[in-house]
Amino acid sequence: MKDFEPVIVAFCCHYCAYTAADMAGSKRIAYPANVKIIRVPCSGKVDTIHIMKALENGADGVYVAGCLEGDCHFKNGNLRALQRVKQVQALLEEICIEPERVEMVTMSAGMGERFAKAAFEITEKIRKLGPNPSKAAMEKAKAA
Amino acid sequence: MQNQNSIQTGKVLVVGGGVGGIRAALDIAESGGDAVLADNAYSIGGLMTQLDRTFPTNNCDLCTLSPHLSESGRELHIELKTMTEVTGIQGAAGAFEVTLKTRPRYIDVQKCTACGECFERFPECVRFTPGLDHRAPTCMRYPQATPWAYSVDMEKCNDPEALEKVCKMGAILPEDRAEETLIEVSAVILAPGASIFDPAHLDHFGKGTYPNVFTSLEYERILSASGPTGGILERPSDGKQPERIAWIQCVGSRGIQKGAASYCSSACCMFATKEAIVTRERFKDDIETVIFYMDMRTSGKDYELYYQRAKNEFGVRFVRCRPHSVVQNPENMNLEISYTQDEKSENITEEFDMAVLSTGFMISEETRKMAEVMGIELNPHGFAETASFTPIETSKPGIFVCGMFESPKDIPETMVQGSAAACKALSIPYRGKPAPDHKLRAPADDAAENQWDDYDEYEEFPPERDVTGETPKVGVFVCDCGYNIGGVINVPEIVDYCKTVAGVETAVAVGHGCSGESQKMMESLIKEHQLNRVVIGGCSPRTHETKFQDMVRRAGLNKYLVEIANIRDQDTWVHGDQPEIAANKAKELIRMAVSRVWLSIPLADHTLPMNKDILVVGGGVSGMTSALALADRGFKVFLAERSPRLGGMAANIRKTLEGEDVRSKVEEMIERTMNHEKIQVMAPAIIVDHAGMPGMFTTGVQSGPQMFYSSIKHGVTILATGALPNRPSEYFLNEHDAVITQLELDERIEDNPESVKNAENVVMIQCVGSRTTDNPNCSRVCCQAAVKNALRIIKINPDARVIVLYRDMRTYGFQEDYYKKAREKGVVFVRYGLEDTPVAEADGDKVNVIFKEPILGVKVSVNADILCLSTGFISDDESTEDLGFIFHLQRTDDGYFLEDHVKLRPVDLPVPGFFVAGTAHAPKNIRESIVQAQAAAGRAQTLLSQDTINLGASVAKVDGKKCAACLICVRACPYSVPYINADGYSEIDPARCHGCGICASECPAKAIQLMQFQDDQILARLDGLFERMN
Amino acid sequence: MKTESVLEKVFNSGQLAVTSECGPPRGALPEKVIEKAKMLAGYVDGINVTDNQTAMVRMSSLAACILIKQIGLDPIFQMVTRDRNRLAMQSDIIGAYSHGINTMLCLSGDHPHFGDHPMAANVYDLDSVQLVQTVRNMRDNGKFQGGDDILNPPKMFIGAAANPFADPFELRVARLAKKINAGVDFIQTQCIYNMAKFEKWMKGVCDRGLDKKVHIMPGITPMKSAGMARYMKNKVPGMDVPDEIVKRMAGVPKEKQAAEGIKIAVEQIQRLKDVQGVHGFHIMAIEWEQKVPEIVEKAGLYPRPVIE
Amino acid sequence: MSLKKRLSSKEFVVLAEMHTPKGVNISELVNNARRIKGRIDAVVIPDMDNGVMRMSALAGGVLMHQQGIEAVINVYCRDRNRMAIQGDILAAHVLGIQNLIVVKGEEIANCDHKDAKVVDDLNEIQILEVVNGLQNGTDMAGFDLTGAPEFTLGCTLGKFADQASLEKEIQAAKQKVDAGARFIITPPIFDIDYFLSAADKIKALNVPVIASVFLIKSVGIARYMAVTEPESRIGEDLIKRIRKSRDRENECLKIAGESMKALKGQVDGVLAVTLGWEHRLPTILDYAQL
Amino acid sequence: MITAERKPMEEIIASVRPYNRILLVGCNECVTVCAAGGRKEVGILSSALQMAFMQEGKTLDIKELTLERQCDPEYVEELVTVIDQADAVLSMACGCGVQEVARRYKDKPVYPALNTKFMGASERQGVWAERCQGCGDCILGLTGGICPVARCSKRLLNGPCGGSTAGKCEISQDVDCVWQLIWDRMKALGIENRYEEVMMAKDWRSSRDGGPRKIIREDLV
Repeated sequence: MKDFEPVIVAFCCHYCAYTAADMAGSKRIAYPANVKIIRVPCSGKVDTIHIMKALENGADGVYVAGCLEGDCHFKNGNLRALQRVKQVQALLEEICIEPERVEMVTMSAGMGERFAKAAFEITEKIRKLGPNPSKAAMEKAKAA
Repeated sequence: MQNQNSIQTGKVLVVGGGVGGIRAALDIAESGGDAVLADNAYSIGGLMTQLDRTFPTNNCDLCTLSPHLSESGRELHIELKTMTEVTGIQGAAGAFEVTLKTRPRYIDVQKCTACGECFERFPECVRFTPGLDHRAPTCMRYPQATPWAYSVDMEKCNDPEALEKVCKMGAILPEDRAEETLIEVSAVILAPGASIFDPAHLDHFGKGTYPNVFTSLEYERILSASGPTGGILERPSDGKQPERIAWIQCVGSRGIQKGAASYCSSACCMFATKEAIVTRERFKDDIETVIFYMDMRTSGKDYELYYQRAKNEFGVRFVRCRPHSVVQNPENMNLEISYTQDEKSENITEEFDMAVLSTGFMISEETRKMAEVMGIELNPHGFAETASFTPIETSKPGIFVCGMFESPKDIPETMVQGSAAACKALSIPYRGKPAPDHKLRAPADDAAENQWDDYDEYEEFPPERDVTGETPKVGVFVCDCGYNIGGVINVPEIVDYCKTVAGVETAVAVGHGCSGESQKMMESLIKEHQLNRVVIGGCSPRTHETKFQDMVRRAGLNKYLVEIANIRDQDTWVHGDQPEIAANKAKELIRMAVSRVWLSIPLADHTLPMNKDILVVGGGVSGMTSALALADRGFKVFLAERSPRLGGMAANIRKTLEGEDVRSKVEEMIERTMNHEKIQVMAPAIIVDHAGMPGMFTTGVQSGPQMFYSSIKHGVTILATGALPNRPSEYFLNEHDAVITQLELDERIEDNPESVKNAENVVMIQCVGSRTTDNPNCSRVCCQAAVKNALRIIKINPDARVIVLYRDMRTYGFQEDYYKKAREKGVVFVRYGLEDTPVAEADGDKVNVIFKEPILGVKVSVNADILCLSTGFISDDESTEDLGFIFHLQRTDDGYFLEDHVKLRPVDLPVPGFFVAGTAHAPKNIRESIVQAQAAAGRAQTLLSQDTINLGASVAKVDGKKCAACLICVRACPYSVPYINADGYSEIDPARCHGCGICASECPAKAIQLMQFQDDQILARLDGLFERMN
Repeated sequence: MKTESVLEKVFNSGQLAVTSECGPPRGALPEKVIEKAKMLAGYVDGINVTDNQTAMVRMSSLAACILIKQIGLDPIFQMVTRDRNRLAMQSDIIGAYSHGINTMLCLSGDHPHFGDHPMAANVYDLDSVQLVQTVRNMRDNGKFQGGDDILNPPKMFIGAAANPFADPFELRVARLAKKINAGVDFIQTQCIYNMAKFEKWMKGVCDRGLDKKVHIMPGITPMKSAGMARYMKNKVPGMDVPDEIVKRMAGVPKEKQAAEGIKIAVEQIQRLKDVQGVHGFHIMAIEWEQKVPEIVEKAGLYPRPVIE
Repeated sequence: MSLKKRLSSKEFVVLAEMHTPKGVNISELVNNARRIKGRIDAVVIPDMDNGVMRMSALAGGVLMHQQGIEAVINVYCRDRNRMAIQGDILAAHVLGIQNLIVVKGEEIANCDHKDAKVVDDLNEIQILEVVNGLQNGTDMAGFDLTGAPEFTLGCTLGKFADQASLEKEIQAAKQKVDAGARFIITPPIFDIDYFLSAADKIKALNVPVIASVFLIKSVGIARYMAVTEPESRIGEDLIKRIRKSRDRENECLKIAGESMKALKGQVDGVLAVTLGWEHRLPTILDYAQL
Repeated sequence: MITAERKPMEEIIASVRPYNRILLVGCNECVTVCAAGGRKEVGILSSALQMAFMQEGKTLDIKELTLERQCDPEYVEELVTVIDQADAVLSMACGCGVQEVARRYKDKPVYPALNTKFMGASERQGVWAERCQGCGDCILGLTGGICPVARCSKRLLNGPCGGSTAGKCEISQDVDCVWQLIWDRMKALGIENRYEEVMMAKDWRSSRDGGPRKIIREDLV
């Protein structure tokens, strides 16, 4: 597992998290390249299916990054996103996949450091968890 | 007549790039005018960018503000001139010739990408203040400076040649020279702001000598995460976190210290309170906070509540006194503050770890010089001279003022004045040389005869090519962005890779994609290869998406057929030390974009025709001011007033504090309003129903003596419904003839001075019915009214004894001068507390007023001929509630309309297309009401300048066939937009959709898609990412 | 006289009646039933035999009643509507009557949720009011619920329960009236601790003249301990135990609490004897049947009248 | 059954007022009328009573007639001389209009054409007499008509604040009845109990009494009327009722409906006056349960 | 509306384990409205199943399809074009839909993915509560429009029982005592005097107890 480099999909809302990611760039704060950002207008736009499909397609981890609580550009989209993340976590548990592979983080537009820190922490966490069991099993099966 | 509507306005020069100037320039630009924004500094932003947080939300509102700032940099109507000052002015309103002098920046702003290379090599001589420079007092959370460019201090540079070579963009210009430009403008707005009082010369406060004494702005920087300590609060003397912090108010204001201004700086009370609250919020009981003050001047909207929260919820201690000195304890470097209080005679000394001086605002020497150049009159304090009914007009026609230069004030008031100044400046017709491109769009009564066609589009776009049915042909253009991208990854290699990605027709490296040449190259490649989809590998879409959208439009493609892969901000900038990883990620990001753009479809921005008529509700001074401002610009205005006559509350006022005759001004205004051909006055009129959206509202009004119903169609609504004079049944008001209100006293002094002349004793009681449980806020105008009437009584009868019983004297700004004058003239001001309120007893035709003399501590009884109660305002609760229901507007707890954003959008209401002015917003005086009314007219014009309303393309669409009418979207939408239509499925009005997509992701039938972010497009990105696995 | 019921006869004689209860064992242990019943012999006018009390499976009420009847005592056959549909209930009633059982109590029964078979289907073909109505119809009209004639209809003296303390309180008198409408002859109430509230209810009952139509027997349950008082107060739905009672129980040493409980019960009976409309007492000494004679004696209700 | 028959057979009459458009777009008028067709006995078309220039009542009445809805049109003195008035009345009959109400027009100072010339050739009584004359086959000048029209003629009762002014208004109304009015329309009624206390005096006129029910649309309107028209007797209770309601609009409709319901059995008919909210008439009628 | 919720994944996984090609069919009526079996839930379940089986090294061939209504034969007929490509059908409809599919495609195993719960109303977003038991003989007119058959834990028609406490049912604080509601409503309507009328024993034949039911509208047949 030494060489395992997780692929992590980050759904970032335009107004806060995506801007924070840009901010990390402006400040040249490095974070793991494992994190692939998909921009959405609001974290509330992230559908349960999007998260599931990301995992099904082979992501080792997925997180939704939205605005700080109470600061959502669209009032409460981030809270809805959180509910959906919880729903996915419960579902993953049912199919024996670690629910920690999915999570919700929040930050404001200026929090480049926080974005980078979250990216680091989540990458590390997923690295420890190892590859997405579905993907790993399939690769093993193919190899065999 | 109608063609005269199209006033030709020239450019407007805005001097000063703080929030006020930016607001003014933006409003001008949004109204279709052109502004030149000149600022002395390297980048715009002014004082506000130095604030960590602002009240009342205690948020850093700069995130909300930042779109404004970058907008002003990008906005085609605004020419930004930094490092520039005004050196001369010729001509008159409508045709000024202004000379501007720009100091050399040594950087070509157009070429500079703020890559930072030069700064890295020559930190001593390169300046950049986007919030990244630890030396700069700029907020960290604000990610962009405008302009987004460096500047160079050439004097500090030893090797200009080497410096020049550092820049791959060739943006460094060692030979840059100061430049003088002559511009022709029709109006000028002065928004130079103010500087902060420097307390260094005040030995008794020790600023500059004691390390632990700060000014309030310095303290703000310390609290800020981007400040000199990185947000760590510690004492410079020993690096310890302070346990006790004191604020000392009125440093440099109210004539307290040597060199201090005599006026009140207006904003410091709230500033200090906010700093104390933020400190308590963050450190809880670890830090004790004490504010030493003379009068707590929290008279703004809901400010009193904030003050109460500071006291009661956050445990900030407020001590009324004048500290006479701050002495440093040499052993522990603590600060001993000594003071005496009214009630107790002994001298008290308290020890603090840190002291913050609430320093006031001053007009700088530079600003005075600028005013001299402009030829405008200044008041004795060096501020621009204005009058109550022309509050932002300087002595020179065509030159307007906003913000601090008019008088000391806080951010919302500055914002209001910025909008008002824009409105006034736009009302000056251009009289200079014919310049057709300076035509301003005006209401089109007769369909405008297409006369603005050439104006609508700055760039002519060719017709869009119809790409439906074509197989997607994707062109990938990869920027190197100088070192930014090209310095990390090998762009040609990336380009070669892109060519191998499925669906890519061609891939090309384009250097700086945002540069003119590259844009042209891409345009021709698109045409040459008949591309129908475009991917740009470059910087963040947040920066240049519009630019690339315009580029594909010029190439004949719909603007939504371009997709940007953020390979700079989110790749090379963060993986600069791992080129290989960065290159891989760049490939992935481009692949994701290609996969996504494959599914892009042409979208049309949603537009609606704009109805340019305006409904103004309320015919007082505010309503008339708004109506006249708009009608003068040629807009049709419906003015609905509830009572049969215009004039509102001001019709009952005789004089302002400054002595201006209110009645004649109001009469003049009524006359003009009634006879204005563009204003239809409806009085009496009552609003009964309302529907529609901004640009096409329909409001039902019943008007005339018969209350006849008619429907008015209008594009925007201005609410100026006013407040009511409060009349609480206290102190025998309405029962005893000797007891009257300030309004009545004002009238009596003017209309029947004899009745006042013989009064020996006049007692005034402040805060009757204000700052109470029932009406918790301050009525703002009573202190000035008391001072005004007291001075007038003394004038009529110099022997009269006038006693004002007050809680805090809130004579903010220049009113302080009158307060001082009243004291000099012998008016007695006696403070009372809530624990010991004055008592009145009827005594024949007089009233005995009994109150406690705080210094002596004894009860005093005065036999008053007149007991005048300062009853102030109370909201017109029933009316605002009624209108709130009809218009779906929010109100504050005390019944005033709630604005969209207390700080940054104080005139806009949360429902788009609605604006508020005057006392319907909060208690204010005539001058402030007029400013806000002008601002409302200005804000309204920003909407009205559009012929159509562009709603963007990112709206939710329902597939009626799939919809199960489950109501989930109806319930989930944060804006209550979806509804189940007559056909039984959900319908989303694109005009009201905000584009968040929450409904789309909640829909259990997957019947809703958010355009631009359709599910398949999002999933396509995943496909692009995982291509190598699947 | 509607029936041969001893209880009815006591009521008719104008004297205060006394009943108590006997929970059948959770197993085939007829001797347990007989043992418990014998403890009460001579002290009560009827012995309630519970029907799967608290939704726990026990020996059937019918069987236990028969056992009691066989030793010459007077059982009150309790029946809940939870477990049987109208066919089963009517057949059991005829069966009971065939064994000389002539007094019954109609209840809806605790929800299975509380018992040992929470997964059981709850039948509730009828509710308690409808059961009262059914039994009355069987007795007075000689008809089954379905309308057919009964050969030798069962002459049952019909009781039902009432809880004066459950919510909504204002409805409680009306609910009693409803049961009276349905044909109930006597009412045994939930354990009474809140005397004032009970009296308020009784006043409502008398104001409407309902005391003339039904015999009301307040339920008396002696507390064994302060713990029991607290439990009853906090855990039992529809129970109203005033704080004073809990305090009083807790105020005496643990070993004396049982005696205090008995004392309270006796005091309560003394107080309620004088309340208009109270025609007797139902003493429910839960798993403490041996104390019933003591309470009856101390309350001055002993000896029981001899009915011809 | 026609309005005339209902009135004569003492059946309860329900009328609704509908204004003609200020302009030529009649779709709203027609649509609103269709919505209540069958639920009311006739539509009352005011002329320019409120002082707002608009399409004439005659045309509005004809439109109603074309929709199969019986119309009552208003006639008054301000804008036309005796020639025009008589001509229009003849036209009305020919075009199928069977009912007229003679009304006093709004003061010209309160009109939207303040500088218009006031005609006032005839007063209310005279108009009633003229109509009677026409019905009898002669015009005002005494010439015989070829064919006489026939109408059910109504008049209005002025606003009254107290018993004294009521007396005065009834005297005035009596003259109108004597001049030929066959039914009378009351001013808007808000305080039904107060109205009923005065109703006997009105009934003494011996013509059917039709009570106006005015739709208050908002707290603002209620407050305005309470302040400016004390004779309307709108009390704080009513204002509070609207204020307290969660759906104020609906509450206003309900109040109007309830008033109509309460008046049934007390008077001979009701007239719903909705001023611009004619599209809400169906809801009001729902609440009125008529 | 009929409400339902997804079965535990374990059960669903076990039911389709023997198959490789699954036709996953949702329904765009009630179960969409109660967010149990519409297109969205179909998508989520499909993804979850896929991942579950991938862990066993197996790729499922899942075809997702959502019918307008799974309880009408005409809509169910739409499956005819794809049914042959599946080894089994996993239905996300209510029990009616599952049976309709089973009836039409006799040789295909059909498995339910949902547990059909009750006929209910949505109390608010995301909360559904039982309102009707379909007893076939509505008594709502007698009980102020609130059903004791569906909403009283003991189905008392002459309630409330003695366990009613502060408006709640004795079985749970989360359950309203329906008789309290009925009583409040009767008072609001001013018909509380009708409470004392004894409601007669119900004729349960019109309910399920009378055997499976059918409605035949002669005029429509």
